[in-house]
Amino acid sequence: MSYGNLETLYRQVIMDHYKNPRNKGLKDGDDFYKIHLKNPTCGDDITIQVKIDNGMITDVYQDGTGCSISMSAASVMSETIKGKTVEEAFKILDNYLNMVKGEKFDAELEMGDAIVYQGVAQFPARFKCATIAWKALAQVMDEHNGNCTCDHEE
Amino acid sequence: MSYGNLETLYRQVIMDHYKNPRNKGLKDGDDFYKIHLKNPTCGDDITIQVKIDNGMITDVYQDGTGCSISMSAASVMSETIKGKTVEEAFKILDNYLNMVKGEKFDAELEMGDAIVYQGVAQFPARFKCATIAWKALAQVMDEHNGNCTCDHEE
Amino acid sequence: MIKISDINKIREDFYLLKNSDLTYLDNAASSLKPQQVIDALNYYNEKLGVNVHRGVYKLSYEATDLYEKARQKVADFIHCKFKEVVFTRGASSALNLVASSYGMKYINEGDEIITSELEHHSSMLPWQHVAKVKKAKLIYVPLDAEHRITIENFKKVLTHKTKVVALTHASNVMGYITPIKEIIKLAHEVGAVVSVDGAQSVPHMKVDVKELDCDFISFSGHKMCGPTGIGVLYGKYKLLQSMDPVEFGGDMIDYVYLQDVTFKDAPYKFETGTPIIAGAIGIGAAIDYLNEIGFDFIESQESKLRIYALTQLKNIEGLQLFNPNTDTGIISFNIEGVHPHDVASAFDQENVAIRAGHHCAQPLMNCLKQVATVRASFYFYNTEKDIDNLVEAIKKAKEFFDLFK
Amino acid sequence: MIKISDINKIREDFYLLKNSDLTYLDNAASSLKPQQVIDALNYYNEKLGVNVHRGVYKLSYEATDLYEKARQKVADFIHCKFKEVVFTRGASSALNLVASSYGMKYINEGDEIITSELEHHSSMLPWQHVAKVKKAKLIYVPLDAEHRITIENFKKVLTHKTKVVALTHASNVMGYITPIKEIIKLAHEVGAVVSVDGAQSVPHMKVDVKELDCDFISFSGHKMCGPTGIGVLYGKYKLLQSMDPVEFGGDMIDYVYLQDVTFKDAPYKFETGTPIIAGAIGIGAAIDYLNEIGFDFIESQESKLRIYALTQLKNIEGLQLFNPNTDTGIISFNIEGVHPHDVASAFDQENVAIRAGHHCAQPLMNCLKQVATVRASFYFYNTEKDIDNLVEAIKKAKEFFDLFK
Ligand SMILES: Cc1ncc(COP(=O)(O)O)c(C=O)c1O
Ligand SMILES: Cc1ncc(COP(=O)(O)O)c(C=O)c1O
Repeated sequence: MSYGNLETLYRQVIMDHYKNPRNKGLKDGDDFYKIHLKNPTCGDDITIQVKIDNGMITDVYQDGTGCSISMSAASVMSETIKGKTVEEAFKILDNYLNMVKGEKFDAELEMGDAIVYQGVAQFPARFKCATIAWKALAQVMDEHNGNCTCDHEE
Repeated sequence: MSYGNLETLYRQVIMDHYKNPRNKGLKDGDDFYKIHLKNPTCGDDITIQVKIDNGMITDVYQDGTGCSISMSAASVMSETIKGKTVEEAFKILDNYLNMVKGEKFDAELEMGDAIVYQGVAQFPARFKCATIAWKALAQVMDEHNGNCTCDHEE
Repeated sequence: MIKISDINKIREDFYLLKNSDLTYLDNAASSLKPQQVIDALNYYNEKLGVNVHRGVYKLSYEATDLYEKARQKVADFIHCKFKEVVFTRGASSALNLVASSYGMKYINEGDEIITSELEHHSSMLPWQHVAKVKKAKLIYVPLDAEHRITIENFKKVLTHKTKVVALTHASNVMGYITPIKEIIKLAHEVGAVVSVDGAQSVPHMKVDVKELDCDFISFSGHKMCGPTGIGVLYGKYKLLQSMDPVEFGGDMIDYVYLQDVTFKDAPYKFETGTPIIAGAIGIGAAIDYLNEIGFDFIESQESKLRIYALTQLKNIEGLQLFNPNTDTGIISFNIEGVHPHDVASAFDQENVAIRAGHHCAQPLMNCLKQVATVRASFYFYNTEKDIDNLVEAIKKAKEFFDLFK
Repeated sequence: MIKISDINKIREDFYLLKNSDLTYLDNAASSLKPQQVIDALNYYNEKLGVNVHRGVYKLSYEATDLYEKARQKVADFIHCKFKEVVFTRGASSALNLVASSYGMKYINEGDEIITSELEHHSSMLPWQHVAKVKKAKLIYVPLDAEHRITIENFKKVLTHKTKVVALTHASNVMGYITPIKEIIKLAHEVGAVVSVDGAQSVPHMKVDVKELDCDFISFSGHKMCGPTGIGVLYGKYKLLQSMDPVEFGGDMIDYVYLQDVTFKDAPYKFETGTPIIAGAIGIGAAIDYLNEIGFDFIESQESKLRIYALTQLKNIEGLQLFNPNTDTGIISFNIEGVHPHDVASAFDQENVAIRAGHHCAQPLMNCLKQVATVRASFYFYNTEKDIDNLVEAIKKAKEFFDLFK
C-alpha cells in the first residue's frame, strides 16, 4: 500500500524519538534556562531546560505532551544541540527553520537527526509542530544573550 | 432643455404647496391629536395636529422642516383629509401609499392634490419624503382608534 | 422539491465538489459556498459596490433595498419580525452582544447564569466575563453519562436566582440536540431569559424562534452556505429595545449633541457604521439556496449519512467513538495511540478534510479526557462515497501508524 | 509606474466605470471595487471557502496563509508590525474598540478627552460614552473660522489632565487634513494617547504610522477599493497588549477553565470567533491594487481634480461652497433655496451620484448652520469629465428649480 507523502513526513527516526524520547523529564536546579511554550489549539505543550556554560550548551531536558511531530522534534532538538556552542546552535536553528519552511538550506551543515524533518516542508500545516521546541530553544538563547524576549515575534 | 423624469416628480402643484404651505403652524389646545416624526438622516422633521370629532377629521395643522417633497406632502395631506371621516382618510392613505410605492392603486378615488405624487414611484429613494406626513396621520388615527402605536412597524 | 436523486445536481453548485476529489467533512467549521451565493456577492460588488441607507441615487437605493431584503429573508427563515434581526460579524459577535448589552445591564450581584460544559467557547465565555464583572454565579448544567444536557439535570440547577440561560442548540463536538424548547419553558417560569447558540442548528434544521419562544438566538453565515464575516442575532423586539447599544457612531443615531445622543430603534442601534452589506446580501442568497434545497432534504440526507457512517465506524477496532448516539451529522473520534493532529495529516493525504483539535470546547475536552479529538461533520451535499472515503482514510491511517508500533 | 495617461486603463478595472455612464462622486461613502479585488474574493469563496487557523488540511492551511498574508500587507501598507494589525468589521468598530478597551480601562473620573466637532460620529460618540460612564470630560477643540482643527486651538485645550485625543486625520465633510503629526507630538508630551480616525486619509495618501507616531489608527476596506465588512485597527503593540479583549469566545483564548480563562496575545485576543476571512483577503487585494496604482498617481490625480472642480464651482452663482480650501477630493456645498435631498434627486437623473445629508457629522452641520449638505468626493479613477458632469448637473438643477421660483 502506498502512503504517499506521509512516508516523507513520518520517518522511522521520528517515530523512534516519539516512542523513546531522549532527555525527557525536567530537573531541579536553577542553573537551567527554562522556557514553556504551548499551542493550545492542538494541545501541544512543551517545556525545555538548557544549561549553558561558557557559551557551550552542556545540558538539555525536555518534557511535554503533543503530537508525534512536536514531541519527537523536542527529543531530536535536545540531542542535536547538546555539546554545541550557542553560536553553532543558532546556525543549526536557522538552517532547520529554513529547511522545514521549504526554503533554501545548507544540506551539508551537521544537524544530526534533525535532517529527517525535511518532509515537513510538504506539510506546512505541521510547521508549528516541527518548530515549537526549536522556538523554545531560540528564546532560551536570546535570553542567554541578553535579548529581551518579552516582545518576541511569532 | 429636458429634465426627464424630474418633471414627473416635481410638479407645479407640489412646488406650490412647498412655497405656500397650507394649514402651517401649530395651535394650542389639548383637543388635538399630535404626532412628531423625523428622519434625522436628511433633516426631515414634521409635526401634525389633528382634531377628530365624531369620527370626522375637522381640523389639521402641520409644521416642520425638510425637502420640498416632504414639506409639500404635509401640506397636501392636511388639505386632502380635512373634512373626511377617519375611515375615508384610511382609504385615501392606503391608496396613496400604494400609489407612491408604484403598486396598484385606485385612480378614481378622490384624493385631491395628493394624486400628483404619482411620480414618486419612479424615485424610490424619495418614498420616505413623500410619506412621512402620511405616516404621522396613520399614527394619529391608530391612536384615535385605540390601537397601540408604541411598537409601530416601519 | 429536491429529491435525493438530485444530489449530483446539487454538487454541481459547489466548485470544489464539482472540480476536485475532495472529501469535505469539515462542515461544522465552515460550509462550502454555492455558485448562487458567489453570484449574489459578485452582483453587489461589481454592479453596485456603493454604500447604503443615506444615498439618494439609484445604485445606493438598490443596495439598500438588497440589504434590507436580506434582513426580511432572515426573518422569514427563522420566523420572526424584520426588526428583530440584527446583523453582526458572526455568531460569536452575536452571542457577545447579548452578554455585553443585555447581561451587563440586567445581571446583578448574586444572580445566577446557567451554561454548560458542552458549549462552544463563544457561548460560555461572554457569560463567564459578565459573571466575573457583576459578581454573579456561572453555573454549569451537569452533563449526563453521554455528556448530554438533559431536562432533568437542567431542573437541578434552575433556581429563582437564575436570570440567564445560555445554552447551545446543537453541540459542535458531540452533535447532540439540546431539548431547548422545554428548557426555555422552564426558564421562563422563573423569569430567566434564554440565549440560544444556534450556530450548529440553524444551518441544519428548521428553527422557528416563535415556536421555540427563545429570547435570543445567534448564528453565522459561513456555516450555512453563506460568506464569512456575517452573522445574525435574533432577539425578541421588546428585549432588543430595552438593551443599550455597545458600539457608537454612524448610522445608529437619531440626534447627536456635543455631550449627548439619541439612538435609533432596534435593530439599527446595534449596527454601527457602514453595514456588512455584501455579507448580508450573501446570507440572504444562502437562505434562498437552503430554501430551495429544503430542510426535508437536508435533514433526511444528513440522517441517512449519520446512520451509514456510525454503522461502519462502530466496527473499526481501535477507534474511540465519543458520540455513537449523535443526533446530527457531527461525529467525534480518536484513533487509539495516534494524536488527532497526526490523524488529520494522514487524512489530508487522502484528500479527506476533517478537523482535529479542541473545537473551541476545552471544558468538554476535559470531560472527555482528551486533549483533542478528530471531528467529521456532514452537510446535505455529502454522499455515502464521502463516508466510504472517511472510513478508508481511517483504516489506512491506522495501518500506517501501526507500522511504527 | 502608472502614468496619468493610463486613467482609461484604470477605469477598465471597474465594472460600472467601464460599462455605464455613471459619474461616481460618492467615494467618501464607499469606493467602487476593481475586478482584481473581486477576483481575490472569488478565489477564496470558490476555490477554498473553508475555515482558518485550526485546519490541518491543505485548503484550510492555504486559507490561513492568505488571511495572515493579508495582515502582513496591511502592516507593510501603513508601516507597522504584523502583530499590530487587528482586523475589525470596519472603521467604526475599530474606533469603538479603542474606546471600549483602552478607554474603559484607563480613563478615570476627571480625566479629559479631546475630540472635535469636525469628527464623524464614529470617532466622537465612543468617547462621549466613555466620558459619561467614567465621569470624564469630553472637550472639543475649537474650530477656526474655516472649521479647521489648528495646532494653536489644540494647544488651548490640551492640559495635563488630557488622557486621550481622538481626532480625524481627514474630515469626511470638509476634506481638511488635520496637522495630526504635530498634535500627536504635543499630546505625547503630556502623556496622552492619540486615536486617529484614518477612514478618509488611508485610502488617499501614504500614511506611515511609525512616522506619525500615532497610538491607534482606524480605517475601513470599503473606502479603499476593498469589500464591506472589514476594517483595521492599528495599535502600538505595547498598548494592544495592555488592553483587555471586549468580545470573548473561540480563537482568542489560550486556556479555558470553567470559571477562568487566559487569552492569546494581540492581535488575536481582539479577533473573536471565525475571522472575516474573505474580507481580510479582500482588503489585502485592495492594498495590492492601490500599491500598483501608487500614491503618487492617486494624490496627483485627486489634487488635479480638486483644483479643476473648485475653479468652476466658485464661479457658480447661488452655490454655497462650504470648503473652498479643501485639502482633498471632498467638496461640500448647497444650492441656495434648494434642499440637498432635492438636489440629489436632480443629480441622479443625470447619473451623477453624490451624497446629501449630514454625513454622520451632525455637530459640524450645526457649525455650518445647515441641516444637510451635498457632498461630492473623488477618487483616483475620476476624471475631468466627471467634474464637468457635476458642474452641468448643478447648473441644470438650479435652472430646473428656478422654474418654480
Ligand atoms: C471620517 C470617517 N470616520 C469613520 C467612518 C466610519 O467608517 P465605517 O462606516 O466604514 O465604519 C467614516 C465613513 O463612514 C468616515 O468618513
Ligand atoms: C456551537 C458553536 N457556537 C458558536 C460558534 C462560533 O461561530 P463563529 O466562529 O462563526 O463566530 C461556532 C463555530 O465556530 C459553533 O460551532
